Amino acid sequence: MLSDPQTTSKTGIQEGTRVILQKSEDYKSVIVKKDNVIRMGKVRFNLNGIIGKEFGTQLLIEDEKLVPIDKPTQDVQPMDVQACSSDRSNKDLTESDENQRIKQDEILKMKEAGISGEEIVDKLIENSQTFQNKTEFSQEKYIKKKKEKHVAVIRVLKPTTRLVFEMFYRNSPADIGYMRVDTFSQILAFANIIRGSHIGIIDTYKGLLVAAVLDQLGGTGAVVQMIPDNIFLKDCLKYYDLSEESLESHYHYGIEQLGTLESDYNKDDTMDQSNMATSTSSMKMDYETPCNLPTDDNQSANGTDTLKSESVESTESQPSKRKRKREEKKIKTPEELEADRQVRLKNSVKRKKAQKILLDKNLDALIISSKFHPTPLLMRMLEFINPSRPVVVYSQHIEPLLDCYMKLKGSGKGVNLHITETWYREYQVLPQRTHPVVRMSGTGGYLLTFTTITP
Amino acid sequence: MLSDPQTTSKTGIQEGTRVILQKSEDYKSVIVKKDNVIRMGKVRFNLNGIIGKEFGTQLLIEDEKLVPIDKPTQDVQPMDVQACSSDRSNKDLTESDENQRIKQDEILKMKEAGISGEEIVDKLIENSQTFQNKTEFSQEKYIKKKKEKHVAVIRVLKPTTRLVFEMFYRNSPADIGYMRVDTFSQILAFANIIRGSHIGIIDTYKGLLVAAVLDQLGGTGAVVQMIPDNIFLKDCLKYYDLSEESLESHYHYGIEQLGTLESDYNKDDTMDQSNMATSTSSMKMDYETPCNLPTDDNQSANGTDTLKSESVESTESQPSKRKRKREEKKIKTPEELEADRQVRLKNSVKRKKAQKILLDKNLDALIISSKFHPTPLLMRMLEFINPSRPVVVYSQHIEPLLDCYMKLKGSGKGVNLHITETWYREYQVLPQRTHPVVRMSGTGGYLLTFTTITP
Amino acid sequence: MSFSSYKPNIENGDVAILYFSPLNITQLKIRHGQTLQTSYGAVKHADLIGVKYGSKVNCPKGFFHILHPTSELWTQAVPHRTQILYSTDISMITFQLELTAGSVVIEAGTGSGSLSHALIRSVLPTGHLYTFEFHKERYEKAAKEFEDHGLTENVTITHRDVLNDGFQLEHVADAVFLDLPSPWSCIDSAKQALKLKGGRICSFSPCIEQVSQTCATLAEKGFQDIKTLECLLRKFHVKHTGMPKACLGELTEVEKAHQAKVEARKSQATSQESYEYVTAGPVHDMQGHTGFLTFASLYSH
Amino acid sequence: MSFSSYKPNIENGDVAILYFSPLNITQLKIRHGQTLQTSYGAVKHADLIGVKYGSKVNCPKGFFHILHPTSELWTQAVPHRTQILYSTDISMITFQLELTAGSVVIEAGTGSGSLSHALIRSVLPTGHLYTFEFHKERYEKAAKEFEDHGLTENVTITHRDVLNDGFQLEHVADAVFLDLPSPWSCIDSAKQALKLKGGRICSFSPCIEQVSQTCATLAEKGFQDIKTLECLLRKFHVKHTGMPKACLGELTEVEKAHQAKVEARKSQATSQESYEYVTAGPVHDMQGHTGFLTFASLYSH
Repeated sequence: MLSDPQTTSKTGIQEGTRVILQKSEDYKSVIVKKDNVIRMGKVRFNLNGIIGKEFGTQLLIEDEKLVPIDKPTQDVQPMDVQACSSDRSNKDLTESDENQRIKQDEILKMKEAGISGEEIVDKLIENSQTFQNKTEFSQEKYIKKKKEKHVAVIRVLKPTTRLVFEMFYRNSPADIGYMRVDTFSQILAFANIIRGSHIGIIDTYKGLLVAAVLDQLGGTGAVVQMIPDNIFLKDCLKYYDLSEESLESHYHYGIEQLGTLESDYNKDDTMDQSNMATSTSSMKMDYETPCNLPTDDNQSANGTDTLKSESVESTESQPSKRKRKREEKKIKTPEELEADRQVRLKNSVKRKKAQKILLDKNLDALIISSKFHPTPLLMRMLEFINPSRPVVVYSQHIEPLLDCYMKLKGSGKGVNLHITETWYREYQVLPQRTHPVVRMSGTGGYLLTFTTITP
Repeated sequence: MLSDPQTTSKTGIQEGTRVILQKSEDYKSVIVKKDNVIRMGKVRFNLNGIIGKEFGTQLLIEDEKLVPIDKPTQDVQPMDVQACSSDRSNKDLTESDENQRIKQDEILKMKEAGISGEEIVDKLIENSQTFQNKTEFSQEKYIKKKKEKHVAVIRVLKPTTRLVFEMFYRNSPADIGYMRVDTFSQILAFANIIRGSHIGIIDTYKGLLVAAVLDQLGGTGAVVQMIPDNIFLKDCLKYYDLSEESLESHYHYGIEQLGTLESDYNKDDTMDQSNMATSTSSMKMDYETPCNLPTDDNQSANGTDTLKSESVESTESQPSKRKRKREEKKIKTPEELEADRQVRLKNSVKRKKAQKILLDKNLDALIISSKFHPTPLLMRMLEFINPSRPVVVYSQHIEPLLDCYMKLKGSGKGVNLHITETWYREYQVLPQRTHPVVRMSGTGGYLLTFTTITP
Repeated sequence: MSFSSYKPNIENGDVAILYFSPLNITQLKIRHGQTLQTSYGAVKHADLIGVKYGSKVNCPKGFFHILHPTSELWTQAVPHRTQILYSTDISMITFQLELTAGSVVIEAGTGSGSLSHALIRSVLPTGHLYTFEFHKERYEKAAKEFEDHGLTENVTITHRDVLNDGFQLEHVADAVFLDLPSPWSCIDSAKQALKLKGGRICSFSPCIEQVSQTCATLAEKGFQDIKTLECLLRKFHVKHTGMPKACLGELTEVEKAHQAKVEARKSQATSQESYEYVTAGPVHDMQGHTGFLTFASLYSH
Repeated sequence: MSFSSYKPNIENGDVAILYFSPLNITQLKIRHGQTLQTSYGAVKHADLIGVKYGSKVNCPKGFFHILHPTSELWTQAVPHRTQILYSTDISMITFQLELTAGSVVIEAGTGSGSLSHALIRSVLPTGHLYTFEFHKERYEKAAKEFEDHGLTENVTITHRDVLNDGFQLEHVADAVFLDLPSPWSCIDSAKQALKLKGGRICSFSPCIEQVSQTCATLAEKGFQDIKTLECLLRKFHVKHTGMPKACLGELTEVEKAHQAKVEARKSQATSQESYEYVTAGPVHDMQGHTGFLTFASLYSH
């Protein structure tokens, strides 16, 4: 995934590296920075212990610090407390918290006294009045539960599409249109993302699909992100460690500007630039309410992205970020104005390339996943795609896809039309306690898929 | 289920008894009759061997006869041939039927020579060139497959709602609106069928729900079958062994006659009778195409029911059925005319009772499952039900229920409204080969359920 | 007797269902002189007596509907003493066990009595439920409930550990239901309890290993037609909703004056047209597993 | 090279997909001089050369569409030599294995090569697939296919029984996929094949007992984040349909003349009004189980 080798070299993870912290089934994306204090669930800790470590390292949270673990332990897996019938066989247990002699304030005191989580769990077991009468399974469950609460272990992971998706899905599923991992992976597979191809995407759900496709393309080809109603979302890009080439292969174009596509393309650059600046500045940057994702990047705190740099990642990791931000409010220096001009120029070149792909009707795939009615978007965008190419439309509800399907069927512009949903289920696999997970997602959304044909 | 004890007495099953024959997962409903030849799948046999046996008896089909089995064997369970990965490990097997030295015509000759199915299977194993190289599981599968083909065992079962439903679902699911067993059982449970209560049912799917509810009521209370557009379906009744009391508690009334309910009820009987006769004779008896159910009852061959006897069962089991049928075409004798008059009289009394229940708005549950648009039927029928009673509407598609839901919600006539579907899955549970069954039903239909309230 | 037959009006001593919302359904034993505290304020039981079932009851700060109890509503309102069986599984169990008027059925364990009520309903008026619970407190509470609900004639509840001590019933039952941690150790006793002409059995187990062992034991003990299945309820949330229509920029296919174009863009960009539809979207958070249901037949033995 | 990059027109030697209907999709190796026999009549390969992918091709008695191959279309058109993996599982596998440009991935066994094509696509242009097949005939056919599809640079297929002889690869792979009858016996070898910085593993097993043993072995060998899941495809059948409206008899609330009433009934009884709707009804017959997918991570070892 990562193309820069220094972060995986012998020296390990350095300051400025984007990592994902995993604590049980909780994920958080952060940029490693000395003395930066992070909160995950109920625990707080600084990131100093990560510096110099390899990806995949497990660390223990003790006294707000990350310390190495003596022996690697199996990650605490969340275990189903209710499902096993054996639980019901705890004949004479009455359901109550009164069975524990150590009270909550005593636990707090122990923690303050620096007693380790492992020791606290041991003490809790000793002082449980019911532990000895529990079945073997219940004992194990009890220990797991207590460990999850008191023994905080995190793992430092390299950001991948899988982990970023997992993080979004767990923390703010509404922000990604309740799209589930099975649906997401189906979209990516069906779109047939071959290196070097041009993928058209309409994505108003945090740009998660944009980021994933850019990652898949590995800096080749192009993602042409089509912007509906000036809503330009690419939130997700910053959670990746995408290479400069990948970020360079990200293009965007306003859907409402499709009408003037040819004239815009043929216009001279100076005109175009000023024009661009206008249309860019009028863009609403984030359509949805600020995303409540667990990140400690200050820049994401206001929930909006800025267009001025395509490479959010590198900007963010500057230690002078806060300072720069403060300066933005002041009048720009000549150097800053020159930098702005450079950015506009680069954008203009990229804009021409996007226009060319569209003018040539040279998209190789089309993915639509947005809060807008998909039928008009789909029918409009079909003008810009090659024949014999895959198209995927995602919708949280089936009804809009039905509308799409009927319109498309009538138009004769595609074959192999399917409306599908996938059914996704996770299992707890443990000796004598194997069963489907007790809570599941009732829906992961619906897909309309088809292949374009020659007109 | 059966209220008449003679069929389960020491003398066992007698001629005229309705039974269900089970052969693996194939079901067939027949009336036991000497020398009657039945076909199930590829085998034919007469029923003589059943007479005198107890319900639950297993019999072997040999030479078109049913013969007792020496030792009771575990029923041949259909086993999944494809699913187990072990199957793929048959390294050097090429898929072909050439591995069997005994050819099809030789098997036929053996059968003609009276060699038993068990012996044929043994010979097939001996002469398989690949059997010895197969994995243990594959060997077991091979034997099961061959046994299913050559060793035909049937079981004689007492008709129950479960078995009748299973038979319909396996053989003609379209006839019962693709309703699946989980959906069916949900309807029966939700309708809260307490003995003595009045259950209103609209059922154009073979009357399967009517039969099941009559069975549950056990001869108490009433089923008021509401007839839409003169489509009176009660096909399923004949597959049951319902008692006379149960059949007597079956009432019906035309929905389009609801407008004249009060005047019809207050009219004198003579008028009503002639009226009845007219309306009865104009009824379309079976709306759907003839049901392809495996039954050897000649009466069902034409796919229609007759109204003239409420007790189809007893009529059918007359040995003189064919003869009687021929006679029907002739001019009726005075005795027959008198019998007709008696039937009409009885129907008139029953009709009054149904009218009374409706006039008193005294239904205790309402079940709608038909090919008609449910919204108008539901809103109309709500006038005739008590408050605080369950209502269930079945539909193969969700859209009609959505329409119902919106209309109902607007009317404020119910609480606890839910649209649901159930997800049903069967498992193959075998040592080292446990997994969900490979084929499943994608849909069992949708339900709208709610509780009525006082206006 | 309101569980076994319908009555029009609420009487003193009745158990009624209070329906506040789909997720807030409770039960109430009506006792003259007592007062019910709800989040909408207090209601005197006396004011409920004589009221028609299905009526809307006004509280000081809101209202609820008072409903006639049914097994299904009871399941939604029952005080949970253990993890309970819900209506989806319950309906499958009563159906597959082929219960009907007069059937005799055995249940172990009673738990919160959620299934017990449905079993009793299915065998009324002449049938009987023998139910066993080894947890003392649950046993007592369930016994009290059967009494409150006027069901004592049709149910016998016993405080016993059937895994060790069996049912101690000989050839009386048409059906047996097991919800036990090791159902296989009870199958001999279940077989003895089933009528000589045979009957049906059901075992509920959350884990697949239990199912395997149960199926193996059932086959070994001569049970036939062994079938394991699972059913899950998927609820739909019905709503009228809409999606905005994005501006497509289709107006200006040919070149136009620059000024006019900018104007057009601005007005289009704020287009508020919308596509409206009624949807039945599946509810996101659903119960993904309750347990596996294994059914089997025993033929005359 | 049509599997690894798009081309506009059909050339001699290409493998193309022929789309007749959703249930009738086949593949064709274009060879100048040959003739294709379809149920709609014969078509000369020569007539297809130069045609644009996505075109409608007329046959004597009908038509089909000739499509550019993709992994998904290939899965629908692939000649089955074994039970194959379908796109729903495949997309989950490639996603969860975190394959990207340049990844090295191992697959055992190759089977019909349905998954292999998707794995190769995910690691192009610089990555590599090592795939193992112990069945001689299948091995040969798959090797031929990779050649036909111009994929040989990115795939190495080996005829070997990896359960006994292992992968014989040392710390080269980013991901390993196992579809074997006893995957647990291969996990040591898989661990050895995974890069020292770690990687992802997936095991596909149809039966839960295999899954249990695999999960236990994975945990024992130090794999983390072990997750077992299942995903199924549910297709919808879209159609415009209708339900007749039954006559409700609401016209005559008050008494009317007898004759008029009978007339009214007759005319109502034949009312043909209908409620029309577009529905996406789930398809009845669906694949209920393919296999369980178990994923796990190995961290630097």
